[in-house]
Amino acid sequence: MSDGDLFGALPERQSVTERLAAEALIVDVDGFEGPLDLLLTLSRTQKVDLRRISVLQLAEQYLGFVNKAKALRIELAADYLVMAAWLAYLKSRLLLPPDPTDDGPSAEELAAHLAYQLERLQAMREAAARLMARDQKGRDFFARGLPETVERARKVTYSATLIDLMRAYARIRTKDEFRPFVMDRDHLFTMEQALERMRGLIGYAADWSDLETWLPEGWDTNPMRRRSSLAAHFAAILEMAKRGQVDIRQGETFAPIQIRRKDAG
Amino acid sequence: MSEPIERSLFEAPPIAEQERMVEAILFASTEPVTVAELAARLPHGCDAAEALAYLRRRYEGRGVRLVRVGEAWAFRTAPDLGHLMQKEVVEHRKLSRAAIETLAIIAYHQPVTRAEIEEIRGVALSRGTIDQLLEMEWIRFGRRRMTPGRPVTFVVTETFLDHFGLESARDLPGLKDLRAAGLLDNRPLPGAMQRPDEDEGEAPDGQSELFED
Amino acid sequence: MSEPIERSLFEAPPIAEQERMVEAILFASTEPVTVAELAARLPHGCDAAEALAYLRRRYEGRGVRLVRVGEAWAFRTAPDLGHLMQKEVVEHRKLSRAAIETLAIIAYHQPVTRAEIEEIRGVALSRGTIDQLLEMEWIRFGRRRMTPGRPVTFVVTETFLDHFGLESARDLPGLKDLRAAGLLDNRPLPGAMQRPDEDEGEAPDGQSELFED
Repeated sequence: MSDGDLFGALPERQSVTERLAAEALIVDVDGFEGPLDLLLTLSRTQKVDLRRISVLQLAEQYLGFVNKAKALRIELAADYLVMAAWLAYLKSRLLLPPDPTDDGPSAEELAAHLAYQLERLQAMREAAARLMARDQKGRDFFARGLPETVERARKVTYSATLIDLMRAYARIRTKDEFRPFVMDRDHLFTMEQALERMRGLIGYAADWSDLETWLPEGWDTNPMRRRSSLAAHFAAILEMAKRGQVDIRQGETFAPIQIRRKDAG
Repeated sequence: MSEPIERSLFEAPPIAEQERMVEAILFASTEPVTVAELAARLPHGCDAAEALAYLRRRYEGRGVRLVRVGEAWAFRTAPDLGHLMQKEVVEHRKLSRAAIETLAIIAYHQPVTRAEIEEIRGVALSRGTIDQLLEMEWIRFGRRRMTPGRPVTFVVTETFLDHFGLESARDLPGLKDLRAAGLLDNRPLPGAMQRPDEDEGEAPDGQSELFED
Repeated sequence: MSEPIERSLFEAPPIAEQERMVEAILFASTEPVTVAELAARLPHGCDAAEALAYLRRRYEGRGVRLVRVGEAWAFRTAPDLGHLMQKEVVEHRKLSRAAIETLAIIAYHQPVTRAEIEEIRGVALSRGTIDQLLEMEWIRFGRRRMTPGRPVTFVVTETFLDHFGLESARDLPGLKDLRAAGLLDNRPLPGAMQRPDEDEGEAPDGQSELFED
């Protein structure tokens, strides 16, 4: 692509401050919320109304940015690269004479749409700022601090929010999907395993005995396995205590935890 | 109301403005406010006691009165209007986990039978749970299922939709939406896409109708 | 104030008395109260809307104002006195820039789908953003869009209106200008799936419904 044309020459005329700004952008690439946000920031250097923005120039600014980032070995997220590819395509379409056999949208239409997207994003940013600048409840104006209730005809209402409802449903529908995240399953004893195991063994715990004596074989020497199995068994006996299957006691803080079977009836 | 004579020598606002300030403070405060506290919160040079006196007079005979509670002041509804407050005396409680789960299942799977609810939750349904939801008018009986035993089904009501700000039960977000909103842990990332069977799979009949997208 | 002319033929109390009643009910409640609820609580034959109009006028310029929030009404302190209320200020979780932009997009483009929000921001919505706004009850699920996939939509809530002191979503600042400038259109990329005649016309379903008057 020749740089000799009118648009291509423009970036060359960037002032030093603009160039510094462009470099600052590179360092700050994490600060951008996606390629459109970056394009919007770059477009500001053109110092014109967004409706009169040169999309060609903008495309070149963006491609320049991506190249610099590459030179600095900054890894750009895929969506930045997708945008770069699209802008490179758009740039070539804008520079070449239109192909009469192509019945898709014209390069100008595509450019206009990009300008529209930028304008819309900018407009939403401003709208957001105006919204947040409004007087807000709990900050600028206030509701009644002492709502009154009269002690009469008391009625209990139960409330729940949609979030509660959805969480509940999510919980039910995915309870089988949840699994603890572990790097090394060899050293992990799950509560379910412990519960399963203790259920079978608890019948033998007629008298008080230390929980630690109930850990499975091979799980009481290696510190990591010991910790995991102890935690799992502890959780398991809590669950069993809740169900009334077992009693738990501890003489004092940090003393051994003891368990005993709870006799039915 | 303007009382230029009352203007303080300092830069205190006019008494009418002080009255407005006291009005706002007393209104927003979560407990009765003493004159000393008012004075501390008003701009320098204000006369809290005088502003209070004006304010009290202004509310005489209104639906709300300025009353003294010990050493402090607060707005209270006029005693003769107490009968209007009856609806206000509701005690809010969170629904139990069993109730909310049951409700969610009915909402997502309706019409659904008791046995189906129990199957999905994996535990027996206590009688009180259904009764409670019926009493709240969040669920009602639907059509009987045309299967052996002709069990009754449950569906959600208009009251339910109203409470949860939904226009119809069809607008309840699906699992995919829940995942997208971050309400669901989706460790196997776009799980909905990769393993559709897990999402829609074992859903009973009514569900497919709801989630078929 | 006495308006004997206003006496209803039924046994409704005089309008001045109705005004007192509405005043008491609204004063007692932290949350906005709908006109329908007011009507239900007032004695038979009362005109809640008229009483509200009188009451609103009475509180003009006071330290407390009567404001409309969607279909409901509430007393709120005058915003110019916010500085006196430091004690009452509730610390809000600070919203991220992404959350604020998402909120604005939902407010101005509602009902809007997740894909549309992402299209406008040019970036995928991170998990938790929608979740946070839902949890604050500033947005809720709207009707599903009747397009392939039937995506859920998001709209803002009365809690949102209440928080930002808006009477309705139509009063969003700059809404008219944005619409006139075509910046609220759902305009897809030229040549993308949608047919061009779909861009021109109206806003997506429901949008018209919400904003049309």
